[in-house]
Amino acid sequence: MKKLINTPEDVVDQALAGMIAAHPGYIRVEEPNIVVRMDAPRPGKVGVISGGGSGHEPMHGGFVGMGMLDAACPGAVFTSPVPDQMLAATKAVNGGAGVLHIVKNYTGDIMNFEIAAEMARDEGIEVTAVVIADDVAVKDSLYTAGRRGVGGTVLAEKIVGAAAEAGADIATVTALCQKVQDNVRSMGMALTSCTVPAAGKPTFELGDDEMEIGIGIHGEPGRTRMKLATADEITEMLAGPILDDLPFKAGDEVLAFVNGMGGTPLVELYIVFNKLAQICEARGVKITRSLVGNYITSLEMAGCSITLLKLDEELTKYWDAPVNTPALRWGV
Amino acid sequence: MKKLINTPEDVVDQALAGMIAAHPGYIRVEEPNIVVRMDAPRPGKVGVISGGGSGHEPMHGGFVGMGMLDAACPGAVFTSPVPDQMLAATKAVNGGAGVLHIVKNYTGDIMNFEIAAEMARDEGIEVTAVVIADDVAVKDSLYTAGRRGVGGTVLAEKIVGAAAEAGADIATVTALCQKVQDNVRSMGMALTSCTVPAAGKPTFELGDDEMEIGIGIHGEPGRTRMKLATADEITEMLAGPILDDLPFKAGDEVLAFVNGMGGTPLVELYIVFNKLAQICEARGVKITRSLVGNYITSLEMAGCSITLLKLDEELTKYWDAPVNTPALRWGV
Amino acid sequence: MSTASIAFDDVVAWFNLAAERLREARGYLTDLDSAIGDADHGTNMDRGFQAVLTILPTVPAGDIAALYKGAGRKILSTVGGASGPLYYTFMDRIGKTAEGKAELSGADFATALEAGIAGIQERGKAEPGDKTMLDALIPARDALRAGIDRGAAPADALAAAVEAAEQGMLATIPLVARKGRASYLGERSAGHQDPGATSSHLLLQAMADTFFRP
Amino acid sequence: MSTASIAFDDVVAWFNLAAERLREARGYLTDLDSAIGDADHGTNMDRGFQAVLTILPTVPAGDIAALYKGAGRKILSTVGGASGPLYYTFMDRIGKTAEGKAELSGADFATALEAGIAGIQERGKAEPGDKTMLDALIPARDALRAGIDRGAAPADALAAAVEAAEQGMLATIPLVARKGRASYLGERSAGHQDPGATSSHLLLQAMADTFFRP
Ligand SMILES: Nc1ncnc2c1ncn2[C@@H]1O[C@H](COP(=O)(O)OP(=O)(O)O)[C@@H](O)[C@H]1O
Ligand SMILES: Nc1ncnc2c1ncn2[C@@H]1O[C@H](COP(=O)(O)OP(=O)(O)O)[C@@H](O)[C@H]1O
Ligand SMILES: [Mg+2]
Ligand SMILES: [Mg+2]
Ligand SMILES: [Mg+2]
Ligand SMILES: [Mg+2]
Repeated sequence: MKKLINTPEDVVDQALAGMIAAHPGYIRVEEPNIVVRMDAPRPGKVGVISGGGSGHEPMHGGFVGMGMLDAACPGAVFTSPVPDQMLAATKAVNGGAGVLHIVKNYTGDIMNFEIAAEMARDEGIEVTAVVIADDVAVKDSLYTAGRRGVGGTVLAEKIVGAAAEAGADIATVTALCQKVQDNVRSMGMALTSCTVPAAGKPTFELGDDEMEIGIGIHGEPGRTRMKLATADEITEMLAGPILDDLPFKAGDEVLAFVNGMGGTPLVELYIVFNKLAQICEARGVKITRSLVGNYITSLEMAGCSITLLKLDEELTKYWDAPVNTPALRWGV
Repeated sequence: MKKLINTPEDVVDQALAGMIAAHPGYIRVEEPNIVVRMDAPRPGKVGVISGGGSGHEPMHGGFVGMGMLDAACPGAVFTSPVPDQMLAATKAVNGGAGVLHIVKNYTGDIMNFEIAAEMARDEGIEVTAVVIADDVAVKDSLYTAGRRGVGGTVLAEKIVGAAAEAGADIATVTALCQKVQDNVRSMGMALTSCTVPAAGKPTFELGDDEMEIGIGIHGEPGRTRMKLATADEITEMLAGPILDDLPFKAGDEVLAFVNGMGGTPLVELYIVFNKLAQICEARGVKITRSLVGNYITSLEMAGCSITLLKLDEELTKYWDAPVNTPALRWGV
Repeated sequence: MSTASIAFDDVVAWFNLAAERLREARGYLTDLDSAIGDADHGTNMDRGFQAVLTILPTVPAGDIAALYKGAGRKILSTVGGASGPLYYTFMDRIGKTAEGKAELSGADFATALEAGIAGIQERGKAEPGDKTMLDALIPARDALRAGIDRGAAPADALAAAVEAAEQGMLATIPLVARKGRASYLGERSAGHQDPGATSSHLLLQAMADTFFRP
Repeated sequence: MSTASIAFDDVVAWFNLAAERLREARGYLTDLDSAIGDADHGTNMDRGFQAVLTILPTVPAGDIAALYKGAGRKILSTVGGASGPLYYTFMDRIGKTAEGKAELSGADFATALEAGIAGIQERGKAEPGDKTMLDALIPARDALRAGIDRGAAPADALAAAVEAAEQGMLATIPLVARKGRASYLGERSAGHQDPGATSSHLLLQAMADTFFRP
């Protein structure tokens, strides 16, 4: 295992300490390991929090700040955080207008957030939750855990954070988050596995000429393993199911998000974006906003994911609104 | 070789096409493969251009835009661009106030830029050049090629771009660039090699328990190969020589830049930043600005570099000034 | 220690033994989770049970209910993931059935286990056959209840329960997961043993090694 | 073709052969550059000489100077890196010495090579022993001049030059680089053959195989 770490046990703590040291104006860390916006709680503003296992940086801690999250709860690497964190975060950002939990659809995240929400409600805080489940690689069904929450989470946090910043009430903010979820679809692939620090070896082994299609963000193997293909072919394999699923139709305006899994350089992500733009154009789907880079990662995994969000005026407006976080910043 | 590419030959062209597709408002591509700021040339504004081999994305193309570069010349992967590109870029951004070439200190870059500058002068354009050579891993000497230009280049482009945007004249902009060069020092290391697409195999082989200290950004082997160490030890090995070289002294204010080489996730860079902050604090060096992320990369190499820039009021002001490029954006 | 009932010290001994065994099995559980999950189940369980060890001395001697509930709360706040809330609920429900009791008879224990498992089902909404910890726990629960109802010695009933858990654990191998992270793999989840069923079997085995001993 | 002088068609033949050999040697040159550089020398040279092939038909037949200068200009605008400007300068200077000449005698050729190499030195400011292409070129230049001055047949003088280039190329192996990218390695650059010296040797070998042949 080759990593810039000290010991597996202190990865999360030291990375958090480094984050705070690098962005002293934006965020503070509170017990039990939560990242809180410097000026939280803001009276009258709906609080927006999220959380999940670590190893997906900059998500979620890097999205704490003006116009996005009020707090983030980082768990151990790939392990959903514990209710104590979500409860503390909920209390830390509660400005009296309620708190929205943005939850990625994993059994662990769901259960821990549920327990935290119950605890917070017991303390008199109004809590709503929206579950992001945008990964089309996973077949959806009443009888399974359902789709994973992946790239759509980043877009939801940005858009919902902007609405909360603008003063929208908890019902509006919650409905908006659900609207993002209803209009966003993603799919990912891996060229290499990642290595969980505490495990010390790659989660899965891939041949030199193999790749995994339909992976999540926790190094879990994908739906299918196949021979390595070209960037264009891979982009087709990801974009096709995404476009068909919603479905995205000719005339739709979309935000196109090409995300790196952590070990893939930007130059490759742009090659994917190039093909994605061609595919969208061929279908008459118009890319009006875009995001390219490492935003929701899986440690040092090489690979990418594609996320498309169908935009309307409201979503576009909140996407464009100012944001000032360690990882996303514009308009200020 | 596992990469999200189509063929090695079209990596640069397709990545550029993807970049343009993703950031249509910022940049345009002109023959022969140069990235130009959308609104260039701006009459009366000093033009600032840079360039170098591809494979270091987002540098330089991702730094084209308001408050930073007016144009970038991407060469083949790890190969400095050709004078035709620099000449075309110089002409494309010439607003009549002269053009500064920011050149990284590599034999190829130097010679190609020199030839281009001669050609541009022949066409009546005032051209100055500043050579960035900030890599303390390389012993400096009159009889060698001297130090490489690495992380300091990013900071120079931002700061100098802000001055040019603010209307500084060519002499001022050039002197400011030299001032950055005089006050910036860097050093890098690698946990893995990178693979040049056209070469098809790793540039060097590293054992599972080995690392290279003092690498550049072209997959060139470093000064020493040693057993893998902890993030803290590695940070010491990089920060020590940097701090001693300028030297940075107690009371100095610095911009601390922890850069990923392309294959290292953000979570690890923050662990390095954490230690760097401790080292600086122990020496009385005050980090007043910071940058953490993948900004000057070496394809998918795992590893990092550290850059420290001694700040004064002028440098701080231009660092903080608005910038609006695909890769760096704030204040607007 | 008694062959007829479980005392406070037996439960303390169980937590100690379980923590020890989980530490040993840490790599194995994580390997199982690598194949069909995210390579953290061993780390999660180890972290949680090590944390439980720290609270054992703080529980008022004799209060079995407080012991289970306190351990559950500690698991909840240190494990995370899917297994954290599930094993928390398991412990918490067991604790509730033990309230007011200084010792647990064989029948009490069967009832406690039933309550704990019902809690897991309520929390996680999984069914038998979904390839989860329930596939080890439910057969164990049924074997224990059958033994106790038949009038078997509690130790024998528990031994049969462990045996049933082991069968259930092994029976997860061919299953296609419908719940938890392994469900994302679809058909590819078949052929691998469920990590949670494995840790559940380990916990039951540790019970057999500490409860109802002469 | 003539054993006494180099004609326009010989130079065309040389560019063709050099391009062919560089394509074959592409992987080898890049491997050498991997060891002490950035793994692109083979790709760079191949790209440049393939581009040169495209302009050969456009040069007015008989104009050797235009041929060398045009090829140099093409190399400049397609190779990049350190080798691009250096080989450009080499070709451009050779072209300049050839101006007004329909053929190059052995002595003309020696002069041309001297001018080309002087150009490389001016451009790159390297000295012999710095572990660069000069370490192959300079011994070759000296051997050629000595042969011509001694009255040897041009083909023999050129063969001796190629031999000297080969020795010079091999002699770069133990050297510690002081110029170019390999210099960053310091002592670690010793033990590896310089890629530029290798491509220079290849170009000279291709000359011997096309110039002054019966
Ligand atoms: N809904 C559920 N009901 C019961 N057990 C479950 C459920 N979901 C997951 N599990 C169990 O949890 C185990 C995984 O635990 P762990 O790896 O610690 O959490 P995570 O899946 O969040 O990484 C699985 O092997 C399975 O036995
Ligand atoms: N200053 C110099 N003078 C002469 N030759 C040089 C000089 N610098 C580098 N070279 C030659 O260039 C070769 C490398 O060429 P190439 O790999 O194409 O360019 P780069 O080093 O820019 O990647 C070296 O092997 C060396 O022979
Ligand atoms: Mg997990
Ligand atoms: Mg090069
Ligand atoms: Mg797991
Ligand atoms: Mg090279």
